[in-house]
Amino acid sequence: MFQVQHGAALYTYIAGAAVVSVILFFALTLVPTKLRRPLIMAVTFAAGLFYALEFFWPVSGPESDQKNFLTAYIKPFSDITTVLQSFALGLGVYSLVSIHMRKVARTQSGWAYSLVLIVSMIVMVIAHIGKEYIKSPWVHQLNDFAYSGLMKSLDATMFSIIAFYIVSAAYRAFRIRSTEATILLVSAGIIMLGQVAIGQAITNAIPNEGLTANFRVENMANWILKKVNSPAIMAIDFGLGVGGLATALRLWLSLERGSYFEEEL
Amino acid sequence: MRIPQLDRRVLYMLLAIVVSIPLLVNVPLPPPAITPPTKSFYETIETVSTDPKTKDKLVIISCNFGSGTLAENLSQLEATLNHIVSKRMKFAIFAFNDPQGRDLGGSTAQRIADKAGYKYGKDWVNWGFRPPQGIQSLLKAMVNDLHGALGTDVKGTKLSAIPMMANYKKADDVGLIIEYAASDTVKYWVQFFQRAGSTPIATLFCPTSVMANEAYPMLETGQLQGMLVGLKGANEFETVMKRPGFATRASASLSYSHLLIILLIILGNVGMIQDRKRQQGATK
Amino acid sequence: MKEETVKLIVILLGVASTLGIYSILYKENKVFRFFEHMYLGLAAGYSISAAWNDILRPQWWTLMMIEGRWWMLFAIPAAMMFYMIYSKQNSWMSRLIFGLFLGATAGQTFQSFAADYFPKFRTAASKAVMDLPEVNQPGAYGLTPYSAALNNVLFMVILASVMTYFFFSFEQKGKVIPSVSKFGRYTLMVAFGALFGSTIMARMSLLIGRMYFLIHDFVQVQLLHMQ
Amino acid sequence: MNHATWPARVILIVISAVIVWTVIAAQRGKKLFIRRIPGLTAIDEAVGRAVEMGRGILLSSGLGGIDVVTLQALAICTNIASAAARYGTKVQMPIYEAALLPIAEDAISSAYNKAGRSDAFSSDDVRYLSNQQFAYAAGVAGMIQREQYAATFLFGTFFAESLIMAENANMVGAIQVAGTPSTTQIPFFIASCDYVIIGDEYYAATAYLTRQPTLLGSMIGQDRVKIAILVTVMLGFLLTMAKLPLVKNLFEDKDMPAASYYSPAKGGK
Repeated sequence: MFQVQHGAALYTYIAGAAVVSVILFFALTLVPTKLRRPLIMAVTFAAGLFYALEFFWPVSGPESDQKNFLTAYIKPFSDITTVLQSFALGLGVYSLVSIHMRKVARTQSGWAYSLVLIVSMIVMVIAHIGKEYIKSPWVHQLNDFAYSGLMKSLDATMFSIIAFYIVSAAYRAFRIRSTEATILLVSAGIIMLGQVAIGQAITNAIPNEGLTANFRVENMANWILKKVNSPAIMAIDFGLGVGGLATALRLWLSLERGSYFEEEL
Repeated sequence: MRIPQLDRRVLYMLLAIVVSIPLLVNVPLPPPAITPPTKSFYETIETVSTDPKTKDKLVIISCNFGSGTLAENLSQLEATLNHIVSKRMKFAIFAFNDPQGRDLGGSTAQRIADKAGYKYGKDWVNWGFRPPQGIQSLLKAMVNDLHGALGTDVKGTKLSAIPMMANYKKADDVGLIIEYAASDTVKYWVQFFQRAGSTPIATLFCPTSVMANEAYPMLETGQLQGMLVGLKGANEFETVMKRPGFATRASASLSYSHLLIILLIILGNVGMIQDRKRQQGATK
Repeated sequence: MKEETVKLIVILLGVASTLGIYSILYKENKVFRFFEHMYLGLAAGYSISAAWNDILRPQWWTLMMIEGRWWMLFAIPAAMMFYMIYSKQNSWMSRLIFGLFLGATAGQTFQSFAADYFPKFRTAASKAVMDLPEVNQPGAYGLTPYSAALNNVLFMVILASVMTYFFFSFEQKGKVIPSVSKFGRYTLMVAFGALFGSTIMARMSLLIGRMYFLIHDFVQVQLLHMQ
Repeated sequence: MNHATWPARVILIVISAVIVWTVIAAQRGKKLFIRRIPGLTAIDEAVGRAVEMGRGILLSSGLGGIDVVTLQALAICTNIASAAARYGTKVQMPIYEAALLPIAEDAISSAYNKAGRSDAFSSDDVRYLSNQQFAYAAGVAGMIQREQYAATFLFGTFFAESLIMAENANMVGAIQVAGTPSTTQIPFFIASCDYVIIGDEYYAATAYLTRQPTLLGSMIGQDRVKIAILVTVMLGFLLTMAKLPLVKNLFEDKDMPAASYYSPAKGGK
């Protein structure tokens, strides 16, 4: 049944699928309230089981390409979920546009900014989708302005603004108030000195060989990053991994009640 | 003297000034310590450019960065390309992550090539940008047929019609890959190209400092032969080469901004201690 | 428009948006608000275009209409279920499709746990005090067998004490456990300080890049015609 | 690891069984203890502050898509929202991933219902902002500056933008609680926020706030697994010393033939 079709047959099949979709969709609305929660739980469990089985089921085949009976479906399934998620973008756009359209329509305070938002959205869509279909140079120039001129530099600027915030955060937070704050400060200070030439210059006189090398600031910084940082981060990671796994289990088996799905259906 | 608590706007202004000055005028800076990845980066280029088996082969300059990480990646590109050119090796610019990489790489290469008397098409070439979606299959195809897989250069000329490309037809004709990247794109070279020919190709990596942490293990497994870590690595390389350039100037910005932060932290603490003493005095 | 003009406009737009965004550093103001809204609009437009150009067109439309996989149409009713949140009676259907995603993400956790953590368990479980391979590894200059062994013991001590700090199921009382977990907390602070310090370099590089754009691309090249 | 090795099968199933077992035991009424976690106690304090000041609360569930981390963030945010709704304080939540919007809206509105304040919920309060990292950050920064929130709660996956959001909230004097499994962002939260939830305190948060048996049971199960991991790793360390790499071999991955990589003759030194 699921065969590739072409030409007129394709359109017939698509129309047929559309009709079936409508019927299925309508049938879903008829599901009685009592069955809704079990249905949701079943779908959740099945989707999880698919991935879990694919991982746990014994595999065969050459070393570089081992698979089991489910492996071939992993890629199509993940492609489909990506497609569905892209469709969901409409929800976001609807939320954004409706809030700002309302502002413009009612000329609430700041409506002009909302208008800017909507106009720039439309311009970007025309330029960025248009450049794929329209050959004429104005679309490409519009794309240059909207994407390379504005979007890219807004991205880069917003990213770089963190440099300013890092200074004010360091200035405010790195105080010798408590033992912990002092440790934080000293450790950050050593790393900072060890990373730049000016800091390294402080200990340049110490020979970089034998025991004395340990007192050079860049070596101290390296030691902290490699030997203190990595086990501490690893220990945090272990806890996070187990926590994530436990949360996943609760969600998969629908053990969790109350956090979301609070309401009766 | 009483040290006041500074307003955040003053901090921001100071930072902007400290970062800008070294970009405008030359500011003295002590030489940085040379780290092992930089050292082996330099040694790899030395080996490849002198070994009779590899010295006439092509160098692929893979520019996978955009304007966002310009300070780090462009300084690495300038520093290393200068070295490649001084060794009279022929190179090809390539990009598959961001079209800006093609332009930034192309214009930098043009400038350096002009200065060194390199001719386009004879000594260097710009392969242009290919979209990231198809990069795996493209690299696989490039292994046996560079001309067929890539098609044309950035100007639309067929690669087979470009004089220098006559000698470079497959992966075995490539002697060195240098990847400049804002993300982990080097893995494509390692997985699909580096070991696909009859002999492995030396691969060097110039990541941003954030990306470097993930790449260290690849140095230990021998997948990478050297690495320049961000701006700092580029500065180290220029120091090894004794040819100060953009990286050295930008590193001055980097160094002095770190110094500024440390000074501010010290001032903040001194001010806090003074305040505390004053308060104690007041309560007595 | 000539290519030169396009280039000039692109740079001018870049300069305007850079300065507009930086203006929030002084305080929130009309110029920032203008660029903020423009940014949100552009980003929304970009997301829509990217969803079509990079996902829906190649992975759905082309497959359905050109390659003839007609059953791809069923993606539409499935996606419609997300939108049922706006229906009073059938909003449960949005939970149904959400359940699919939720199950899928939960099911993948087994694999991601094994892939992420097994190598880490292995690293931790294979720290040696004798017979140290690290001593001969590249980049390990200055490492003596003694210091390497010491470092590996320290690794285990830190790992154990930080993990102890994160045990929740018993009161941390007595002589040993509170001090172990306190040591754990202190090493955490060392680690966080180090993370902070090592990130500054990357962030400053970004700022240097932006400043270079303003100073070089705009002032020096466009205004003063320097090269 | 693309597919489970035999040790992986056994280990993962045992871990899962321990967790599910304690959850079921707790659901059947077994009494369980968890210790005080200071960062989590602060959540109530922050909500209280916002109520006193009469200004709103900002919730962010971070930059994750539909994944475990973000769902946990949503669960924490739901708890905060219901506490806030009880005192009639306004909550706003900018959303990053559009597919999360329905579920977030659903969760927050049920939190309002639970508090008996369904009238106070407006669907504009849970709004989509952007799925572009820095556009989202710019939008949140603008919201914080204009709305002058009394409290902000940042939970979920964060990247570099964490500091933009936290510093702006700090500027307007908001009391801030943040928690994230993105460990690299913790230092920035420590610098700008009043309370930071570190590591797997993040996953403990819902259990701690709601005291639900299921969640408490899960937490105790997690703790047992963590203790077992620590013991195993320690055992491995001791066995390695005795030149018996038994534990180490358990975690070997046969899918990655790491040893077959070749080092070119020169370089790599």
